Formats: sequence, structure tokens, C-alpha cells
Amino acid sequence: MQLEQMYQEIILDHYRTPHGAGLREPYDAESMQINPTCGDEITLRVKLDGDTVAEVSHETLGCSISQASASVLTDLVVGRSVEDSLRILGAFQEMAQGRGKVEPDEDVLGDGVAFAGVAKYPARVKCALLGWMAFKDAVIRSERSDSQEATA
Amino acid sequence: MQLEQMYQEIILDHYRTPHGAGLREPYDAESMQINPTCGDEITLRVKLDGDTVAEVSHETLGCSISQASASVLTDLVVGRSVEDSLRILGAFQEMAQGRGKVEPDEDVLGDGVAFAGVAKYPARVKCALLGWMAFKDAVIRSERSDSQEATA
Amino acid sequence: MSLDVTKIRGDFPILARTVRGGRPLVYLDSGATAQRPRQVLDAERSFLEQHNAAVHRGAHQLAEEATDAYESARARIAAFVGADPGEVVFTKNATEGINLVAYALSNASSGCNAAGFPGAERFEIAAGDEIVVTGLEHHANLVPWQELCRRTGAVLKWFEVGEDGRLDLDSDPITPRTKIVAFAHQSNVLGTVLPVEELVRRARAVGALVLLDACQSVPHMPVNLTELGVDFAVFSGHKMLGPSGVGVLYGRAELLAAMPPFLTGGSMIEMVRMEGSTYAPPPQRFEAGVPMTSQAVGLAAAVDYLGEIGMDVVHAHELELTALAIEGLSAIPGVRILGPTTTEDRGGAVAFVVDGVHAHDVGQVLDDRGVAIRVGHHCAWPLHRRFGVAATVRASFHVYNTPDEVTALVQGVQAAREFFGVS
Amino acid sequence: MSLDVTKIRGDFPILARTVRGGRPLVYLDSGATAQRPRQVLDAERSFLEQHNAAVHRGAHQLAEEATDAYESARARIAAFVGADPGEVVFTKNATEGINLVAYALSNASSGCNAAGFPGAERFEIAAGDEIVVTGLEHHANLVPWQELCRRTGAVLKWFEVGEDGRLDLDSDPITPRTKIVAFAHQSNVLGTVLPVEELVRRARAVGALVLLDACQSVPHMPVNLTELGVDFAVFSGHKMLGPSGVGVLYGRAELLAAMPPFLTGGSMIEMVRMEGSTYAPPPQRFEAGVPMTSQAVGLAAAVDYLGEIGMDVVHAHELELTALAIEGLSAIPGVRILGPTTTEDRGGAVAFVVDGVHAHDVGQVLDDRGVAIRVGHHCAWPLHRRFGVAATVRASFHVYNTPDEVTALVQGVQAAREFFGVS
Ligand SMILES: Cc1ncc(COP(=O)(O)O)c(C=O)c1O
Ligand SMILES: Cc1ncc(COP(=O)(O)O)c(C=O)c1O
Repeated sequence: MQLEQMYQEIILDHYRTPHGAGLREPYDAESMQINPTCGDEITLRVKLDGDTVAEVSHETLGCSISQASASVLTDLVVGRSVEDSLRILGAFQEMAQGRGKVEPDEDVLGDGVAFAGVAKYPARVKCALLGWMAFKDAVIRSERSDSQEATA
Repeated sequence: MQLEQMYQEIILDHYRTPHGAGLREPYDAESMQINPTCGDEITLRVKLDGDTVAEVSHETLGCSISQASASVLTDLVVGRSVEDSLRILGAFQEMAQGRGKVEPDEDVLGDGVAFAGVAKYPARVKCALLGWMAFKDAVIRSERSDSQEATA
Repeated sequence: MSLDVTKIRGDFPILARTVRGGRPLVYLDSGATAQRPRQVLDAERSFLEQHNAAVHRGAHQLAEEATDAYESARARIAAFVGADPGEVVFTKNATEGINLVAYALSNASSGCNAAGFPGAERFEIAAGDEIVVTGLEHHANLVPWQELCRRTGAVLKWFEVGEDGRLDLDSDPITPRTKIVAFAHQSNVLGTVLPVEELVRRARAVGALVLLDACQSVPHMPVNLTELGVDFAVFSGHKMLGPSGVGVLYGRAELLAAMPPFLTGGSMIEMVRMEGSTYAPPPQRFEAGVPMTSQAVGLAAAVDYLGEIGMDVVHAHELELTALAIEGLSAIPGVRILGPTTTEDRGGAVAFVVDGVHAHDVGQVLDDRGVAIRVGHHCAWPLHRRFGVAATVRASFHVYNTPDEVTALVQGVQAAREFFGVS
Repeated sequence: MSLDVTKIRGDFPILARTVRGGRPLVYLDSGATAQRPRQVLDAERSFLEQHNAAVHRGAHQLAEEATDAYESARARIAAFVGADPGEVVFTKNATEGINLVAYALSNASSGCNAAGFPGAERFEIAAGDEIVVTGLEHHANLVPWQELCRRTGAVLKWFEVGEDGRLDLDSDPITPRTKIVAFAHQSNVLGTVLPVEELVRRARAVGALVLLDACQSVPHMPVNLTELGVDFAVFSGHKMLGPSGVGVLYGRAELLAAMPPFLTGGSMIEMVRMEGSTYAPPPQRFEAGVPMTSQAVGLAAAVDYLGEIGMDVVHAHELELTALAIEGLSAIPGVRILGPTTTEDRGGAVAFVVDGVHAHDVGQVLDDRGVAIRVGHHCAWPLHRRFGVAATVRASFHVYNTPDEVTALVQGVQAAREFFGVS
């Protein structure tokens, strides 16, 4: 059965007990992202500590893939530098959009490699990326408000 | 050769020496008609004498079929009652739009029966009818201005 | 009376293929787009191999033949919905047809555009005028009206949808300021068939125009637009076994005659000068440019195909499948069907949610078993919000579907619950 | 380098047919619509028999395959004209593409519509602003601008056409108030190729937008839209060996991103509520409703076919035929060719009048001999008025035409003179 290729145990585990679920205060920036084809939504908050991602929290109204992905994201970026986290994001995105032809690096992506199977289903790639897009947007927003403070 | 079916000698004769060609004064009503696909134009004037079509004159910028048709029209309606002329118009139109399946009545249509061949070429039917549409429109206009006078 | 599905399936080449590693294709997504029988493919191809030319423009034999084929297609499609050929305008899809009417309204209001069309004031719309839709519309019959309101200052109002998936007729927002009432004949999500007669009556009472979105009715049941008494209607070729890239706007003859044009260009003109132009009578006035010639021919073949089966037979067949689906799905714990759960005033679209399993995940399990359905908001996002869900699973039927395929759907939904451990 | 016409003709089923009682078809009307090779017909059919589904909407395997086919088509067509896939919007024909831009301008001006698109003020147009076209435009690139002027109070101006059929660059009406300059790459009547670079330079100098009507260039010569530096361009599938019912609007990425939508409905939205909607990024923003899926696939096959021959080879072949036609027709007394009589800056459309024989009558004699050309004003009525004629005869070529067919044309014109006794 091909289903197990997409829904690997790791994914189902994260889906059942998602890390970072539930919005938390305080935070530096928030982003709401939506998948226009299915209406799924994620709201994601980022708290930075200097240059480090201190906390990620999110509320995801979506399928197993989008929820598990947000959970894995939380694991992968918390405690990393912003720069590192964006590098991980890049690797995740490359794999997700790679149509199953990109060999993921487990050292970089950790549990994220489980999403390699999703890459073979183009209609689900957006689900896997929803949380990551929210994270990217939130980081950009927090940097923008930072620089506003700096110039203020 | 099928050409001769469309361009019967009668048609070519009328084309070479069209009757009613050249706009004349006085007249009761005038109509300008245009063929939007090829840009051909006819201006046609009608002078009525009571209920009789006294004179038809026209200026036709168009192909042999439209010119010959206006010429034949002039022959057929001048001297007839308005009612008769519209009956002839009806018969001509029926034949022209009949796709070559309507047997024309020579007693009614005179030289007009020569246009039976044109009916097989749908793209040329409008050419054959251009003058007739102008005639119909002019008659309607003259009746309208009549009744305006009557009510004035 | 009854229908030989096996024979019909033989006409549809795509139904013979397999998906996901050898599983037979169970295509239950005809509400999005239907498949095409050989007869439609052949009609289009033989037109292209024998008669293709620009229509209404040339004087050579091919141009004559192409024009005849195109106009014969118009006449057959018109007859199929009880209309006159002059009341059928070809568009690229139903969406264009609705936009056409919406833009004609604002064009009539930008003054001089209406010049020359007696009666065009019928279409003028002013700030404060009202447009009425319903809460179950496809985006195609909602967003163009929102945009018309933006352009003109008109106000959008709507009928609410009841918990049973029927229109709440008590929420009637029609007033003397209502210019047009636009609604779906059949919901593409719930399957609900709307009370056309009653809505037409209410619109008429205030002198409003009526536009019927017949995308989900014309392909599935007998529809006579003249008898329904609507002013405008739209439908799409690709949902009725015909080609993509072609749709129909129906308009009552006298209204089309008075309506200013939308798209302008070649073939819709009467006279063109650099200083200004005048326009041809309908339907040409609304068909600018080289049209979808072979697609119209294909759509006429689809209409012939459906007509031969009989639309009452098609409808009865689809309702039989709908009843089976409702029965089978309702029996599964945690499955909730949105919309009517009987076949009364209903067509063959069945939308549902599965407690604890997201629609996308249900769809994935079904896809893995070869069952093609649709998941998401099906371009009816406000309706989904009204039911408090982001996404549903929708199965929809056409003439080629079988009871066994409904069984495959039901079993697939059970399998999804098992896979995600909610059973 | 040179082209195997015999082999190519074998690809076009329709060229094997006869007309008017057994005469071989000599099809010289490709300027109106071209014929389609088996490769295009097969590509569309195999898509429909194997992969047909609604694109961008479904999650099942067919929907994935259909979406891939559709987006791959976009990418190949974009590459063919030197554009990025995101810069290619599918329309039903070129006419829709021009209307899209014209309506986007008035939509941007009706205020709130532009909300949310940074840079949309670039498209706002006010009373007194100017739109510039030329005196040789097809109605498709004239009437939509006349209507835009009616809607907004803008003023239409135009370049005059010289006696030689070239643009009179001294009649330049461009001023600082010019919002957009819209012109044909190649005249569909005269064959004249316009000086794109110079016109772009002049438009840029006043900050105006540029729209290129590439209907008669993209099918016949190598065209790189990015290198030409235009802002928008349009062309139609049916003139380039592809299907009817599909065309392309090219727009520079940054402009499309800032432009408000035209047709609205499904698949072009970001978020829809009853109270209002937001829209997707381009190209989706401009593709409302179920698109011309199989037609896009067919157009990509046409582009592959042309690309394999090589557009420089296609162009050289057509110019060879053009030179023969000019030479043969000029040798007939009383024949007057409108437009350039050399092949310099020229494409393969040859329009002419025959003294003493109306174009319709010439066309009839040609048709009787199996030669299909077009007669009339070819949707360029103002241009015909400028030359003082109501109608011309136009022969136009494509990759499948032969020198013998040009000879048949020339002989047919001679026969017409004899038949009407003017020789
Ligand atoms: C120069 C030119 N522009 C525009 C058009 C309109 O193309 P379409 O009718 O395919 O929209 C044509 C062809 O008819 C043309 O030749
Ligand atoms: C009810 C309804 N209206 C409108 C549409 C839009 O049709 P199209 O996308 O073919 O324009 C659809 C289908 O998508 C529909 O189901």
C-alpha cells in the first residue's frame, strides 16, 4: 500500500501529539496563513531571544500533514539561530517541492525527512509547507519590527 | 463549372448595366444599409405615389451580386403597390435563404429567379439581400413619416 | 427507462484506465468536471480534420461548412434547454457568462455605452441599488457580484442557508431596490435544488432580473429555461460530457437585444470607425473574436448524446446512486452529510465530513484506493464557514457511475477511519 | 534550414480533402485561422482519454496529472516566446487578452478594486488621459480601447498609416498624458511589421505602458517578448496550429502582480467571504473558472511542433511564398497590392484589389477553383477606409503552403478578370 509512504509513523505520531500546539504569550510576531484550495488555516507565533528562536506556538486547522509539519517545524527550529532555521526551512522546502527526487539530509531535517513521501503528491505539498510559510513570514515580521525599533 | 450557376447571364447583365443606379430627387424615404462582414454599402431611395412605388434609385458600393440584385429589385417593384412589393420581397428572401431548396416562382420574381444559384452560397446571401433590406427599411420609414404627418 | 451503464461506460475511454498502481479508476468527481465519450471526441476531431475554418468571416467552402457546424451546434444546444438559438451566447465557461452580465450592468451605467440599445436603461445600476444572491453560491456566482458592487456602489445581500442545507426563504433580502437576483439551480456542494419558481416570483414582484446558475442542473436533469422563466442562465460544457473551454450564457431575446456588449473586438461589430463603433445584434454582439468553434461542435455532440439517453433517465440514475451513497455513508459512525439526506429536490452531489479525520486525509485514502473525489471548499467557502467546517469530502455522479462505485466510496471512507484510528 | 513541405503537409489531415466538386484544397486563409497537425489533435485527445480532470482543484491522481499537463503547457508556451511561466495567462483568445488589460485599467480606476495590490495606481486612468493605437489595427485592438475611453473619459489617438502601408512615425500622437500604447506586431492585412523597438522607446519616454498585439507575429516568426521589452502581449492558439478557444496574455511579472483582476470567480481567489474577497497571485488571479485545459495542452503541442521546425525556417518559408505572390500578382494588370511590395519588415499576408472586379467576386472565382482566401475588411475596417476601398482579397500563408499554391492563386485572379470581362 502506498499510503504508508506518505503517512509514515513519525508523521502520524506528530499529528496525534503535535509539539508547539496552542498559541502562547508573549511573542514577537504572528502570522496567519491559509491554503486557498482547501481553506486550511494556521496561526503561528514566534518568540526570539536575540538571534535565537526561543519559542514557536501555533494553532492549526488542517489535515494531518499540515499539523504534523507544524509540529516537526517546532522541534527543528526552537533553540536554533534565525539563520539556521531559515536554512532548515530551505532544505525542507526543497525536499517538499522536489517531487520525490530530492534526497533529504537527515542531519539537517531530523523527523522532517518523513515528509519525503508527501513530495510525491503535489496537491499535498502546500499542506506540508503551510506552517513553514507562516514561520518565515513571522520571522520577517519580527525583523521588520526590530528594525523599526532600531530606527525609532 | 459551378461558377455559372451563381453568375447567370441575367445577373451579369444587370451588374453591367444596373437599373435605378444613381440617387435621384425627390424621394420620400432613404435607407443606408451595410454588410458588416465585407463593408459593402447601399443607399436606396423610394418615391411613393399614393400606395404605388413610383421610383427607386440607389447607389451601391458592392459586389456584382449586390449590384445586380438592386437592379432587379428596381425592375420588380416600380409600378407595384407597396403591398405587392413587400410580397415580392418576401418571396425573394425566402428563395435567397432557402439554401437552394426553395423553387422560385418566375411569375412573382421575374429576373429575380436568377438568384436561386446564390442561395447555395450562404456567405453571398447577404449580398443578394442588401438592396432588399434597404428597400424594406425605406418603405417603413416613408410610412412612418406619413403617419406622423397624419397625426400632426 | 433504465440505463445500460456497461454500454455507456464503454463510450468513455478514460474509465478503462487504472490509477495508483493498477487500481481501476472510480471517478466520482464529475461535479468538478465530467469525462467525455468517444462520440464527443470524434465529433470535434472530424470537424477539425474536415471543416475547420474561421466562422462568419470567410466566403470559401470550408468557412461555409464551419459556420454551418457552429450555428447548428448553437441550435441543438438551444433546443436542449428549451431556448431559441438567438438566445444562446457561447462563452469560455459559466464564469465568463456571469461576469458578462455583471459587466454589462456596469457598462450600461457608464452612460454612453448604452447608446443605441433601446431599453438598455433596464440594466443601469446605481449606488444603493441591491444585488441578491444566496449563501450557498459557487464563487463564480458571488465574486463577480461583489466586484460589480465595488464598481457601482451597489450593495450585496443574500438569502441564508438553513441547517438542513435548504434556502431559508424567510431570510429574504429582496426589496424594491433589488436589481438582480442570482442563484444556483443546484448547489455544487449540498446537492440542494433551489425553488426556482418561488424565487422568480419574488424577483418579478419587485421588477428585478433573474440569473440562474445552471452549472449543476443542465448536465444532470431536464431543464427548460423558457418554462423556468428566468432572464439569464449559465452552464459549462465540461460538466456535461462536453469540451472544456466552452460555456453558454442564455438570455431572453428581448434582454440580450437591449444589453450593451462586454468583450469587444472582431465579429461583434456593425460598423467600425476610429472615432467609434456600433454593434451587431445578439448573439454575435457578445461573441468577440474567433470563437470556440470545435468546442461548440463538441458540446452539441454531448447534448445529442445526453438527449439520446434522456435527461429524465440520467436524473433518475443519478438519484439512485445518491440514495445509495446517503444510505451507505450515514451508516458509518462519525460521518456527517451536509445538505438534504433524502433525494427530494436534490441532485447527485454528496458532501460530508468524517469526525476526527480531515477531508484531505479522507481524500488521500480514497485516492490510494482509486476513488477520485474532491476535498476542500469546492469554491463555496462561505457555505463551508456557515457549517463551521474548513473542508468537506464531495462525491458527485454522472451517467457512467455505478452502484459498485458507490460501495467503493463507502468502503474507502470506512478504511480512512480505520487508518487514522478513529473507529 | 529549408523545410520539407511534403512531409509537413502529411501531418495535416484537412489538406488531403477536396472542395467544390473534387478540387484539391488550396488553403490560403491561415491569417484568419490555421489548420492543425495530427500531433496537436493527438496531444489533446490523449490528454482527454488519459488524464482529464479539473486542474488546481483536486487531490486525486487524475487531478494531479491534469494539473501537471496544464502547467507544463504553460511553461513550454512561455519558453516559446521568451517569457517566464508566471507571465503567461491563458485566455480564450487574443481578444479576451486585450479586453482583460483594458478592463483592468478601468477597474484600477474604480478605486477600491485596486486595494491590496501595491503598485495598482500604475493602471489608474482618468478623464483626459490618452490611449494610443495605430490606423492599421485589427478591431480587437481598437474597439476595447474605444470602450475603455467611453467608460473613463480617456481620449483615443492614433498613428496614421502611410501610402506605403507603413506607420507614419511623424504622425506620433504620444504625449505625457499617454497611458498605454497598443499596436500590432504585424498587420493582419498589409503584412507590415511595425517598428516595435522605436515604439517602445517612445512610449517609455513618457512612462506609458506598451501592449503588443502579436497575433500575426508569434505564429510566423521568432518572437522573444522579454527582449522586445513590451509590457503586455497577446496571441491566439488557433492561428499557430493550435486549438481554438485558447489564447495567451503575456504580462511582465511585476505588472501582473500589481494589476487588479478582470473575470472573477473560482480558482482566482485567495479568500472569499460574503462580505468581500481577496485574490491569488498571477497568473491564477486572471484565470477564473475551469480553464481551457485540453486546449492549453494542444497549444503546447503546437509550440513543440513549430519549435522543432524552427521559427526562423518557418519565417523564411513564408517570405519565399510572399515574394512569389507579390511578384505574380503585380504582373497582372489592374491588380493593386496594399502594403509593402518587398519582403523587408514584412510577413506573409498579401492583400490586394482587382480593378473592376469586387473582392467578393474574385473570392468566388478562387473558391470555385478550390483556393480559399479571405475577402472583406478582415476586421480592419478603418484601414480599408484609409485606402479608399470597402474590401480587399487577402491571401495568407503558413508552414504547409507551397509555391504551386501561390501559382494557383495568381492563375485564379487572372481567371476572375477574364470571367468578369475586365482583361
Ligand atoms: C492582428 C490581429 N489581432 C487580433 C486578432 C484577434 O484574434 P482572436 O479573434 O483570436 O481573438 C486577430 C485575428 O483575428 C489578428 O489578426
Ligand atoms: C454551481 C456552479 N457554478 C459555477 C461553476 C463555475 O463553472 P466554470 O468553472 O466552468 O465556469 C461551477 C463549477 O465549477 C459550479 O458548480
